[in-house]
Amino acid sequence: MAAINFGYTISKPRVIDLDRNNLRKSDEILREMPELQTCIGCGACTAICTAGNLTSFNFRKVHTLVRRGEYQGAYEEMNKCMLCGKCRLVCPRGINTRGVVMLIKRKLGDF
Amino acid sequence: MKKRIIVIGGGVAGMQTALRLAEQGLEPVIVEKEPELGGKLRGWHVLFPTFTPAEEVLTDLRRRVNESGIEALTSTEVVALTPRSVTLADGRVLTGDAVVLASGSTLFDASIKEEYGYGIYDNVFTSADVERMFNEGRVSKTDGTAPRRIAFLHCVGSRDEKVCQQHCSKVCCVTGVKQAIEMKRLFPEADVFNFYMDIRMFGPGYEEMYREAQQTYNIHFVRGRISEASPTIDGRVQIKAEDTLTGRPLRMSVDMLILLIGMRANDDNASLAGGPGLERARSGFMRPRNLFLGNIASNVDGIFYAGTVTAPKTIGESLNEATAAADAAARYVGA
Amino acid sequence: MKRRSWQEYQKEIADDHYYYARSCIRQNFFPGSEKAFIDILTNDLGKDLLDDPKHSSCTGIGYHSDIVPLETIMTVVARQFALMNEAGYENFVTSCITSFGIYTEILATWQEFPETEEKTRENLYKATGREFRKPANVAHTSDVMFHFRDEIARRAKHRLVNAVTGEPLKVVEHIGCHYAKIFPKSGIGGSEFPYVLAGMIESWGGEVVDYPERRHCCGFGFRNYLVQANRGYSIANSHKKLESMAPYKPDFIVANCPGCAMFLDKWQYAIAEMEGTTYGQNGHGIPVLTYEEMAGLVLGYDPWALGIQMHQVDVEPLLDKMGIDYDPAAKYLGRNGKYIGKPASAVVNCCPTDTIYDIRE
Amino acid sequence: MTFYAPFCLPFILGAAVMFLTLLCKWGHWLWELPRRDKMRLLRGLPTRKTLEAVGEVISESLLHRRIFRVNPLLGYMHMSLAFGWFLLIAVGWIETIAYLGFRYVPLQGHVFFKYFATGLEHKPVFDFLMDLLLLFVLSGVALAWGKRVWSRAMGLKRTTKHVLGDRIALSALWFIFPARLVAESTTCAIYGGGGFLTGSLGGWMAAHIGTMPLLTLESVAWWFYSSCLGLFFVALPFSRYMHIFTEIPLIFLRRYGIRSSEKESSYDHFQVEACSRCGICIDPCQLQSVLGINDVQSVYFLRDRRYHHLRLQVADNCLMCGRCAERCPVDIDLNTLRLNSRDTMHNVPDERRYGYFKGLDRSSGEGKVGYFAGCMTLLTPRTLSAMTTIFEAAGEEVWWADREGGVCCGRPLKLAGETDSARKMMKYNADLFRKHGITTLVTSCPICLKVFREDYDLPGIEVLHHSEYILRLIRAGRLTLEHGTTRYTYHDPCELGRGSGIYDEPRAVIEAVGDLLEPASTRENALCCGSSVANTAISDGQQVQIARSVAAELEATGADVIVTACPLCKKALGRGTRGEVRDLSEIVAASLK
Repeated sequence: MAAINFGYTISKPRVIDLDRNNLRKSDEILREMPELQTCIGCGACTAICTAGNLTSFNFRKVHTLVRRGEYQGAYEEMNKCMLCGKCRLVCPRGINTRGVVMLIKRKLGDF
Repeated sequence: MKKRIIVIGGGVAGMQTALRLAEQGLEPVIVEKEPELGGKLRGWHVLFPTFTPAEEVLTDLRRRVNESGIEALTSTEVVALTPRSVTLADGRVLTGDAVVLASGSTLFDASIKEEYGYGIYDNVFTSADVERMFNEGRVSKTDGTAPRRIAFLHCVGSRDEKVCQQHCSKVCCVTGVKQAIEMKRLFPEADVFNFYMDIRMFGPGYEEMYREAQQTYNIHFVRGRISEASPTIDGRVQIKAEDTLTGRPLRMSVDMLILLIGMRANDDNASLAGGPGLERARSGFMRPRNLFLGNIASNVDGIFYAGTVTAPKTIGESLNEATAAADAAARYVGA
Repeated sequence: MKRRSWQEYQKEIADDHYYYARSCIRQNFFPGSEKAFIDILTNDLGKDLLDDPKHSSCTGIGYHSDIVPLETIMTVVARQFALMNEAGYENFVTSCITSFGIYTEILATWQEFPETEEKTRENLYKATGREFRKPANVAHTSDVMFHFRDEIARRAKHRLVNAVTGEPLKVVEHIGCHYAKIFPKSGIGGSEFPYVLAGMIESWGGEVVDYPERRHCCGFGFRNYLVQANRGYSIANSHKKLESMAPYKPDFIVANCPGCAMFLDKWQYAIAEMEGTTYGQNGHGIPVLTYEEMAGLVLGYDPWALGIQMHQVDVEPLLDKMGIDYDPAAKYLGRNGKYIGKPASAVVNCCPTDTIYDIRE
Repeated sequence: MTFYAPFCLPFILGAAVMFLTLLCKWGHWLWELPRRDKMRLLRGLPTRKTLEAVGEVISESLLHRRIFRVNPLLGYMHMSLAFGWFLLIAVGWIETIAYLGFRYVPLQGHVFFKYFATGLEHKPVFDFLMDLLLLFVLSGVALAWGKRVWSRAMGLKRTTKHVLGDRIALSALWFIFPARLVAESTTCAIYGGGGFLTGSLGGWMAAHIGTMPLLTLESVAWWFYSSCLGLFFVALPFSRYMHIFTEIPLIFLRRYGIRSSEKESSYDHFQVEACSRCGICIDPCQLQSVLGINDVQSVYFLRDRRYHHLRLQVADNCLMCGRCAERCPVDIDLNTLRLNSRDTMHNVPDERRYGYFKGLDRSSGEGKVGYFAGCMTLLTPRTLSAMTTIFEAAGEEVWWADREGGVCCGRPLKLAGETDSARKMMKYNADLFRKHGITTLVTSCPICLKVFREDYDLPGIEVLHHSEYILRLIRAGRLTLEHGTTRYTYHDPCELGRGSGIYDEPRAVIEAVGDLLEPASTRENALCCGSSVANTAISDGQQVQIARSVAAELEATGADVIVTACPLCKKALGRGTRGEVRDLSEIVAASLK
């Protein structure tokens, strides 16, 4: 059946639907890096981030979305990171942020 | 003969403990390392949430201590203690029947967080500096002019693994809101921003004051931790944070950056604890015997705690604890 | 708790003598529905109702699309009231949810800001020479139908049950946003637990489906639909509702708002054509009725006379379930017996149009 | 005279398997070498390098000179086994010739000569010599047994945990020489002869054991000896003992200038299989000594890589501080091997990546001297302001590459294995440097320094660490400093010291402003601060633990101030001590007259 083009498409819902999202990868990531759960979302990592100041890359947002099972585009976003490690130096919760970047890329690389 | 109880520390907790002990007919002696009584409160301007002058509380406590004829050894440092004695830095040993440890806590040294530029750039201050400036009546930028934009940063030296301070210092949130209001009262034209991770308004009237700060004083609250500060060409301070609620990096230049410094455990807690075998929490503060039914008692009989020696506390809480600690000590010596 | 909380929101509904304000768009979308309302009220229930040809659009769509200014719409509304006064009525019933919202909002505005009412009186007088009194009672026509639900149930020829199994039909009810979301007190059951349609369904033997997105908007939203670039958002709302209700396998949807009945129906077609997804039990669409059509079927009206062939999704499976007789050959014959045209075959339709009698052949 | 007996079979088979496997492996590896490396090999053959390689083979593969430097007893143990065995073979060969003249003798004839030579007239010199050598080797075996029990005596706190294959080969090796002693002694007991060892033991046996049991024992002993040899030879190419033979071609190839790079190559096999798993790399590893992590050290990394079960957790968990490479007796390029393993595991080339670099230039100022603070330095503003002061004092016009935050130098990404993407950063920065026409590039970050020097193509631009630059300014008289009384201690950053060989300049600068106290581990042996960007596996808490241990050693010098020359080290040490930690530039700026 050829789909009809009405000149618009059904907007994708913005909702994070935890009933539908597959959290398997997210669980795997948290199992390997449990400290990621201690993030309090202060945003210091994102503020210091060079890539974040040059692009729309937002480390806090991307890893939070990944934890919620929203994997779409996370790999590409994480690829903006230069792994310089400033974020790790400012994280008040002592999260191994560089490790998080590599872990997420590794887990979501096949997406 | 009167039972003698040694109170280590002459801040609000120490003074209140001594007063309560004297009331009960015991003989307290205060040992204070500073040249005068008063502790941290001496540098403070007004107290949240009522804006009561700190001087008012301090003067009253000092007057009553004087009138009660309580013995106070100032400029005297304690190096060791047992339930029945304390050893002073000069080698003297004071003996008594019980000890109340009210030695308080230490303010976090903001220069350790180098990225905030305290001690490097002009116009970066700590909350303690601001209180002092208010007391001296000279609140201004370093060059003496009035600030037009002020930023407060919460949680400096609190909740920060990077400086090995995991605990929440509890009072800085409300201090930040209070100082923001004071600033706004003094400089109505100035824009005041508070950068926070969480705002913890736990006490009576605090949440109301927070609301007032937003509603009446138009103080801006940005949810994000400042990650670095750098000087601008005109001597201001540029700060960077993420506005986490919009998910975008934020930068701004301010005339004054005020760091709300937390409380940390005294360095000498470790050595004081060593002798009698007092337990300490991971944060370095003393650990009370029991957080519910014995929060002013230590794990050693005859040694009691009052005030911030066990954890960050407000002035009101310290005063209450002091009364409770004095009563417990009095019961212990059989008064 | 939920079953009873609607009772906190009750409103007064007049028992007789209604001044009837039609909807602009319903007469195009479901031309039989308003006729059915008048017939049911006057013929079946023996009530007095004036269908006044002089009244105009309330201009609500223009108002919500930022085209008609507030002062203008207030004057238009005042004129409707003046017409009602002139006709000797004081109970205003309106067929459209948006109109209902407009009347409620403007009456409330006049209440809060009397100077606006004064200004409106002045404007109306200047423009038309008319004066007006506010109605004693404003209700939506679904309120009136709700009011008489038990009486209708007593006269029912069919009930909302599966004629074969005797099981109650599962009905999704959808309330227009402007019915009670603006002023919860103006709707039966308020905005959270609206009961106006649910009451009818329960009285007539059906079972209300309480699904997670029950309160969500159908997506019409005026500017969201009227501007083509925004239609993706409009359809996404219906999509969300349909996704949410589908697991309950509803037998049909009933709505009390012109836009909702329209969009829950037509968007099923668009979704099926775009994505191939259908939500009905038979692999086609879920039939959508207006509450007048539902009442008409219950009272034994001829389905084609009610105009239910005008819906996008075929209603025949529902008619079969309820055990209602109908003449398939007469589906596309108008009231005058002339062929009215038919839609092209689509996935949501269960009855391929090719099998239906075509007068041209 | 026939040189065959049934018991020789295990030995013959074992030796055949071993030599065939060795030939296959080496042939394959050499064949797979990149063309460039093959050319290096061919060009190097007829040069002095070959002779130097022979010398190194003797001093390292036989004498184990480098292990002697670690611990003399350990060195003796390795030397007695390697050199002793070599001499046994060599002297044994001469012995055969002495007895039989120059004639063909099969391999087993040499090895089991004592067994076959019973009918010949004895030459006591050789009997004595061979027994002496056997004793030499046996002393090594005894030490090896002792090392299992008491490793500290040999300067090793921990020894390698071996895999099953290694254990089999090791057991076989341990029994080879005692078995040889018993076999030769029994033959001596029956036929007479033998030196002070085999002859004496044989005499004792002849006196105490009857002829029949002796004959049986002789057969059993030679069988056992031959089986031990055969088993060892079969296991050798597949166990750690592969190093015995692999180190030799490695030494030659290395002398010809062949190196491992950020991409895996066939040459890596020579390095990987040249590891003897001696375990010397375990003790210097701070992950082991401070954190008790004991499965990631170079010995285990090379083992896992060799047997193709290298896990990310092992490859990634390394500070790449280079302390182990500094001590490796085989001089394996451990950091580069780890790096190219990471490359294999993490590198995903992506052309579109970092498209946002295009047209980016956030630099400011103008001058022939460029200053690249480095990402981390932006978090140590004291260093920045000190550098500003120093530049001003020296009257230097400076182009600031990244004061507003720039593109990372690329080394952290490279160390994480994403080498292709790191190249994009390197190219961006190199272009930026060239565009602004600088002739000197100063950086405060040793991480940047190393990558600038090793991976950037910067013709006409001299790259300096700020310690070198400051020292130059001082020597040129452009900075006048006041010598104070403060006592400093200096922490060598890994990338600056072991990484770039800069040890003296920072020390000279410190001595220009105060007194320098050296910590216990210093220069090549300096500890790592623990926050290395090369490690993405350890947690924050573990980083602090390491920092505390390092800071404790620095504090133990009694210095007033800890000085370092790396922003990351400074941050890390600051967490480990309550004392003062300063960057080199800060103390210089504070001492300006």
